[in-house]
Amino acid sequence: MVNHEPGHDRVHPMARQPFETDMGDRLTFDLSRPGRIGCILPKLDVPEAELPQDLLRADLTLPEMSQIDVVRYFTALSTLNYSIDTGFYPLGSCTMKYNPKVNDDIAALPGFSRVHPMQDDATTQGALEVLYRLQECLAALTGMDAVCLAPAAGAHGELSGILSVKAYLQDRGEKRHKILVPDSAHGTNPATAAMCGFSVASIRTAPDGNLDIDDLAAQLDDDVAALMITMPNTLGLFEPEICRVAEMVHAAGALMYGDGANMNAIIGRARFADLGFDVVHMNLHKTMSTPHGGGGPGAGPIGVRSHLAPYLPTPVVERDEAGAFRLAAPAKSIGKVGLFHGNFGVLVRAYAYIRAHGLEGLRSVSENSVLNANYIRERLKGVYKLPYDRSCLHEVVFSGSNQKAHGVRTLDIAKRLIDYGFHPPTVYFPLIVDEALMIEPTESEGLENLDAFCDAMLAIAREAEEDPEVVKTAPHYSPVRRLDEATAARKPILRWQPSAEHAPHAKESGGPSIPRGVS
Amino acid sequence: MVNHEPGHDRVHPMARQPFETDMGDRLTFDLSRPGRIGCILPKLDVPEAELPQDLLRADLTLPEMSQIDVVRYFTALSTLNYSIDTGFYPLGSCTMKYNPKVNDDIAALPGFSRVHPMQDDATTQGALEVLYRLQECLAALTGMDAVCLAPAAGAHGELSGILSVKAYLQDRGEKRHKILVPDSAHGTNPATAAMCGFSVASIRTAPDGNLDIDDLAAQLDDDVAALMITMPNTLGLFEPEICRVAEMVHAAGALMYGDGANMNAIIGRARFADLGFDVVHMNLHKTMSTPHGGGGPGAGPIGVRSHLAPYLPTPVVERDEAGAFRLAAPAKSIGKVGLFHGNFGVLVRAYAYIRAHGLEGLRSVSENSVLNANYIRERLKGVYKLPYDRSCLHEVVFSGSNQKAHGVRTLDIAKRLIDYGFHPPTVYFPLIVDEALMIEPTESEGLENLDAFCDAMLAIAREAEEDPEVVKTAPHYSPVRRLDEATAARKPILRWQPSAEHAPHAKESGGPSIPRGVS
Amino acid sequence: MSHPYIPNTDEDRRQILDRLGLDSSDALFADIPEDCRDPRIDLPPQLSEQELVAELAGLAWKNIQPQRPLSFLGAGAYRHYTPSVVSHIINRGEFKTAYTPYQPEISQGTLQTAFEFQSMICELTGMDVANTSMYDGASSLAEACLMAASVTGRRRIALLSTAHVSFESVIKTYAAGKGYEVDVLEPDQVELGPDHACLAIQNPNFFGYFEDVEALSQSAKAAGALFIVSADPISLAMFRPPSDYGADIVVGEAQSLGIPPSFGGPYAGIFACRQDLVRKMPGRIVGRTADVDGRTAYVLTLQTREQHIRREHATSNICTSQQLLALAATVYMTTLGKHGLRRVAELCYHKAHYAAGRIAEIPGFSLPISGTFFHEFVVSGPLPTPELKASLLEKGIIAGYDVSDRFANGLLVCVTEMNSRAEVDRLVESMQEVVR
Amino acid sequence: MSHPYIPNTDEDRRQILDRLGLDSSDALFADIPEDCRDPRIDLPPQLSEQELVAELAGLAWKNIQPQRPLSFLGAGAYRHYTPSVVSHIINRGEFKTAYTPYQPEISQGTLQTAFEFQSMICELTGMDVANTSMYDGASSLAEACLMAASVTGRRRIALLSTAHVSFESVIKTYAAGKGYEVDVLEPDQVELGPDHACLAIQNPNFFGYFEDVEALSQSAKAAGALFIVSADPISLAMFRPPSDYGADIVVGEAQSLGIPPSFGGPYAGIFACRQDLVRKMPGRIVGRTADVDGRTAYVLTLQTREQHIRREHATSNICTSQQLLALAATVYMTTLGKHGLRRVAELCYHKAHYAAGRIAEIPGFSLPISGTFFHEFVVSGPLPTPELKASLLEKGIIAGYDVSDRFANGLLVCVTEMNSRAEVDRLVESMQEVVR
Ligand SMILES: Cc1ncc(COP(=O)(O)O)c(C=O)c1O
Ligand SMILES: Cc1ncc(COP(=O)(O)O)c(C=O)c1O
Repeated sequence: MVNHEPGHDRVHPMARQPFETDMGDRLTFDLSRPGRIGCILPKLDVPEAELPQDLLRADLTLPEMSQIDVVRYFTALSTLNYSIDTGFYPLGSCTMKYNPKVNDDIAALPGFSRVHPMQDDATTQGALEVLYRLQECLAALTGMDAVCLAPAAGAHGELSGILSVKAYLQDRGEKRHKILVPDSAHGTNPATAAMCGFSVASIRTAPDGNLDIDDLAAQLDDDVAALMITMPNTLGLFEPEICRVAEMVHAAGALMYGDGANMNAIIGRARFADLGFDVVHMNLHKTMSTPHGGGGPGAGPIGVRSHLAPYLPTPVVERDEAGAFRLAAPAKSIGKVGLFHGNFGVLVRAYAYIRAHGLEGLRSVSENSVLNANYIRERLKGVYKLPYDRSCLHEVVFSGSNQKAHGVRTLDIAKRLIDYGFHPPTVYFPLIVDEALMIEPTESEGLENLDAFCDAMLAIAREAEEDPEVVKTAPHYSPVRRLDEATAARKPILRWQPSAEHAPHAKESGGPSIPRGVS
Repeated sequence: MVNHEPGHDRVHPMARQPFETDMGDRLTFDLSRPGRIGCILPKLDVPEAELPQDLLRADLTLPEMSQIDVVRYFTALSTLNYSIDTGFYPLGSCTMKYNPKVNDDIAALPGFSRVHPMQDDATTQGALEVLYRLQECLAALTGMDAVCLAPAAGAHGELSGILSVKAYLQDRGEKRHKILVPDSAHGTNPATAAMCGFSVASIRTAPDGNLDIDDLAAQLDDDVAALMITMPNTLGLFEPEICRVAEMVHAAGALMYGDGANMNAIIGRARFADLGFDVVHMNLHKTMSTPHGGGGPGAGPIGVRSHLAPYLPTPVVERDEAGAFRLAAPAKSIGKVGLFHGNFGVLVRAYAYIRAHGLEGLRSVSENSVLNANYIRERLKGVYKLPYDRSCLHEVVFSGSNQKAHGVRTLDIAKRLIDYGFHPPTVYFPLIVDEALMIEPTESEGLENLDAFCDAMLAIAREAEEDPEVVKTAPHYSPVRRLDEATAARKPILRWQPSAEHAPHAKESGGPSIPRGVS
Repeated sequence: MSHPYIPNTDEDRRQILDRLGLDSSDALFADIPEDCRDPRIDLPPQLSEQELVAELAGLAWKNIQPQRPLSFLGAGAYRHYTPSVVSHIINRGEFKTAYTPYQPEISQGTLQTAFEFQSMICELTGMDVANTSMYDGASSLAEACLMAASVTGRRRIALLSTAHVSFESVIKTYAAGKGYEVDVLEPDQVELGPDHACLAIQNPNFFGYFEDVEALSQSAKAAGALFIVSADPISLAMFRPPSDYGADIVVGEAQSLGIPPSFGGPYAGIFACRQDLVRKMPGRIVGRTADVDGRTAYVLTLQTREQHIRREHATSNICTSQQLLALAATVYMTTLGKHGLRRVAELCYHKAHYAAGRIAEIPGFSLPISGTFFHEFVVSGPLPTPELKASLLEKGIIAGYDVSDRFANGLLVCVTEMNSRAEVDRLVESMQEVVR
Repeated sequence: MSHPYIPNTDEDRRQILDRLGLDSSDALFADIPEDCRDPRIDLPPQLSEQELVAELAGLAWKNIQPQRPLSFLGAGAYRHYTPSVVSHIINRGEFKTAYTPYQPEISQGTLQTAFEFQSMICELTGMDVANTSMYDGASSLAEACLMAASVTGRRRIALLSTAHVSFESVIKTYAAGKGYEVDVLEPDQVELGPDHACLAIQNPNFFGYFEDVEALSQSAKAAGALFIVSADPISLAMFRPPSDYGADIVVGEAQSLGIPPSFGGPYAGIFACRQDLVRKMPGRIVGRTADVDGRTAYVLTLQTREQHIRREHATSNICTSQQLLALAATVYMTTLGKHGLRRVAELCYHKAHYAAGRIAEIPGFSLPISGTFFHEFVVSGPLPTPELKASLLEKGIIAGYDVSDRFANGLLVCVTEMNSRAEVDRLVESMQEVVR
């Protein structure tokens, strides 16, 4: 194994010796010893009822472990994760900002965590008030007339929003089958459109990173239901012609759908409604700092202008004249999108986050996230190719094409960053940028961290020229090294099995150039 | 740097690359940037009062950090610690058993954690009831007539107990100036005796590990106030003649002081009062599993027979006829030993621990802790010298003298265990064992962990013969390696300083053979 | 002073601006049309951390939490005891503040625990494969129906009327996209046609009772439709897994596996199916492989189903799901283990039957459904349900869920291991008092 | 089933016994005299985790917590807002479940944070060196007095009468061991003799007021006695450090640095002194050094003062202290930082003065002490203090600590940043109502 030392004293804090225990080889099922248990259960204090023998299952294979072993197993696994709490995580499009601890405490208050979703409204006024206030805050921040908090993530918000658009158009007797999506869009946008029964047409991005307005004009016909557009876009750029675009779209009888996942860039500075959007979804797990949890939970509320308000998913929270709050179904609601009322525990945190800032604080969020991204842009440009050479908003997208000339791919650069103690940026997305490196520092990092990151990026660029092997075989100091992803997909092993044959030992490093980091 | 791979696939989970960031070199003060802060404070909502300019301080040097940096700094430091949650911690005399998480939750209940110690008893009945019930449980487990929970740790219990003895004897007009302490005793025993104004005389341990009764008889005169004896003793052995010893001591007009720090061995199986003790202290952070916290908090309650009850420290908890609980001062109390009523948060956990077991569960604690220690004894004896070759109770003491023949000291063996992923046992204690290795597995470890530990110990013994250098230069895979302890003591740097000169880089490995692990 | 969540100081900002050659950050926002820039926005004022906690704790206090008063409310979210270790583990920053494990080298914590989750769900459901989680049990079921349509190429979805009240609505919402029809069938009137993609049932059903699964499975198979079962995971510790009776897809709500009610979320959707359907599955899947040094390691796999690669051709648009809750469920299942999980199920079973028996003895009360039930059951009383519920609430009891739309004066009562016998007895006595 | 905290199964135990050549574990306990072995012990029955939480939560509910009702109680334990990060950090198992860092290679987390604590305490107190913690502020003061005796070779301890009510008792308890005399002096009648080892004071004192420290320090120096100051660390963020006025040893209670009241503990004692006294200091001290590779590292040092090495010649018998609480205080000080800590002090100062001013305006109330105060102050009212307190408690207010033994109808009232103006106003109005 190659064991080069980065020319820099930062090494990944999780660096391990190469020959340590194969942690992945021992699952709870393997650690299990018959007769152990991790928690004392109460004794039965009522008479036994007769058991329906024919309905009972014969056996159940689950691990048997003592409490100390449960704690040790999961504690040890946790340390194999890179996380915001352990380092800089500039994963583009994901807004990996600091997750305030106090918000976790608040969500865990028994008065919130123990409230049952099926209780009568009269007994849940506090929880409903939180939701109501959050609706109001999000309406204020987007300029929208109505907000629904039910969607559980960004893509769920997209689904809710596009279905609302569909229902609205259907109600007006319109038959429109197409949704326009810029080629820079996040994968969930076209996927959502398709899931809602629309065909998807792609709009080109112009050489300056803006929407190609001619292409848009050409494709805007009366079969178009909506334009789905991300503001600022996934290149970190704000469409300067957005108002004109909205006019064109509206003139064509279509609606403007805003993907607000990147709202961190403009929070407190521009509102989707003012820009001409009819509907927008937000990613509260991004902009509002709720913990990402290794892939959720999130929350993807949508805000709409008044014409779409009757179609919002059920429930929304209303306040009656007496000041009481209640869950309500909008008049022509598309229906429920989930079992209950959304990811309440996430929504509480988002509300707390907003309150910890106030408007000035939120404007400082967007200011600093944008300053930080531009600082990185300035420090790395030249060495890394900047496909759109203008100032950006919250994130900056580079291309690794300079480095590719030395046989070093963007994936290699990403992996090498791990050795330097950083989480890699999002790579190979947006798709329109060759060898894309999408860097979003967020406002949570101070200048000295940006510098350390830029130093590492520049060091890697030097390595790519002088010692490309060390980059191409990175990471060297991570808990595991490159994986055989090809075999994983070709001969999938998707669950523990009593006689689990281990996957064949990889000999080549894996990893195709698929988008990584755009959840 | 030597970089030998242990002949075994377990390596310390905290193993690090040799050249990573020098974490110790950057303290909060160094990370500080003027103008940062980690928490938003409330605004002043009352008129400003006049400030007494002459009393104000000019400046204060404290770090200025953002919240994310606080979280990252301390999170990163935490991972440099070995802990029960991360592995087997067979530190003799310290009873490093599993610390149940639920007990932390219970102690943090606002109904406990927010109660103020100066509230009137009528408003703290729940807290007082917990203390009262714990007193009762500890009285039942020790057979003592009265218990005081005020002492904050074992040594504090010793102080309280010996001062009670002193007051009792003084009250009876006795002038006794000496306390007898076996040569195997923990350092706090003689230190306590001295602190209470007694001279200390040492009693020899016989070759079989028991008290040398002849030596005791010879020294037992009418100047002796008490015999302080640990049950089972620090060799993990139970004094079979304890009842005779107690008779002799009492016949001489002296009292029997029991150090109950090792109570895990006999809990539910023998009571100090029955064995002839007049006073005993317990270490609840050991026997009752309260978290050790890197060196406290602990709790060191004392139990006494009725003749000593009036002398107990203030307060104890009493119950009146109406069933109400109150803090009270025993009639002839030695006084308070601390600011308030003891380490309440620790005491609550101890009570919860007792309730999670019941008597049968506690007997299973002692049974399994003793079985585990004997299993280790059996597997290692022969290879490691067993100075007292008889079955032990909760811990087993070996001597590293076989290995010393190869130039490998007990300290080296301890350090090498780190490479194998284990916390070292207590070493160089008890003092009467040459090159002592004091191993206390506790009942919290399952058989497979004992085996892994024994395998490592045996592998190290082989290494000591075949490749002593690798042992003598261990650890190789820890966050830092051997320290220059000599310079640390000779030229102490005890605080951060703006222009902190770093300690000279060590060239020799440090570490004298002082007792390690007997807190 | 900087904001505690925003490290840059004025000096840091000045240095950045200097490097950018700017006087102020305003220039960076110049692309925002001027008349849209910096609008007036009314937000409530900033709070200090101390005030924030006080404010939110005040709102929390306004809720009646079902700890005290006693609660017998289930209806899709269940009160089970969560061992303390669960929250201690999921609160570790390394788990909580990581994101989707796209870089497996530094995400083995998330990946390996997700693989554990998949494995445990496969064991519980008896299915071959499971994904790492969906949003919740209802959207999971809806996605299963869409998947069935995609697998079969059919456009009708059949759902039993005895399923959870939300299921019909959510399935209809999801089905509206592609314009699928949704038929809601009574259990004893199931007739499927050649255009039915699936038959979806909940077992035990919304009312706690077991369906005649063999017959239903039969009907689905006969029509060439997929048989989709939504099952509560705690019930599966005790009762036959859906694989036993021919399920093609099994979904469910993981909330009962140690996740607090939390006013409805975050929970986690369970999704498992037959091996041969795996490439049609929505959501993330973790597979086992090895690294270049031969170390066992886990990785997101079969990603060519997913939106970030397949875009409009993806099996679903789902991206962020509910990973942390899947972890909570995994720790829960590990802590209780094989015996503990069954024990919990048995406690629920016996206690619910005890409660049902006692309530049925109260004059005026009866059990309108006969058969075996789990977690909950329906009682019909002599009073309109809202009245009964209100009277019991006055006595400090949340008595259950109103199902009088389906059963005369019907109340759905749930009993778990959290309800002691004394609590059940208090419910019974209170019911007696109310109707006396 | 094994107990969850005891992994060995019956099979494990059988294997162990086999290896030991035993039939049962009884033989291992044979050294216990037979008539003392396995006595009858009455303990309450075992509880499941769920029942345990319910039982203890029930007891917790029996306490009146000073959140609501409002509290103005201080008297040695102070209600300050603890930033959430503090508990998140100290609850990490790696900190919480480690022990004394005797093996520095795998204890740098504890050691480095302890070094931070020492450094911050030195900054706050102005002293040269500090240890890693004592049991609490009172025992810390008592140990300081014993140390003074040891340093000076003298056997009399002088303490001001205005110190905390517990201090006198704890010092006397500790002094009894060696038979030292303790003189309790009024602040204006301090006369020390040649056998006085020290003069110990609290500043601000128990009543919240600042002593005439210059004069007191002078008296101590003149007599050749050490000057020992017990100081609240929050007050030190705003007011002159004791080093400024000649303290030789500074002690204090770290509780106000983010540690919850918790019915009196666990807290942590602060202990700091002059460089030249360091080898007489009790407790653990961490020093900075390097490892064999030259990496900066921390280690327990100057251990030749301690019991595990020096046994009866140790400077104290202290061993386990309060490390985790010292860590809590360290995280607290880091989070608030230089400006935050001062801000907290200022908020307390202004709010207490506002409260004092408002109360003094109520007819019948007055402030019996004049001078500058911090955290708390004494009011004298028109009613016996117990009566006043009881009436206010009925109105949901814990009004303070009864000091009527020192001041006629005296009540010690504490106001911190936790008390909003509205709370203070409510106290004032309630007092008005009570005496009306
Ligand atoms: C621009 C954009 N849109 C949509 C999404 C989808 O959000 P989610 O993952 O919460 O479903 C994301 C995030 O992954 C995104 O970055
Ligand atoms: C036998 C024995 N006695 C006394 C003590 C002192 O206890 P503590 O450290 O709690 O003061 C200890 C622990 O360190 C011990 O092992």
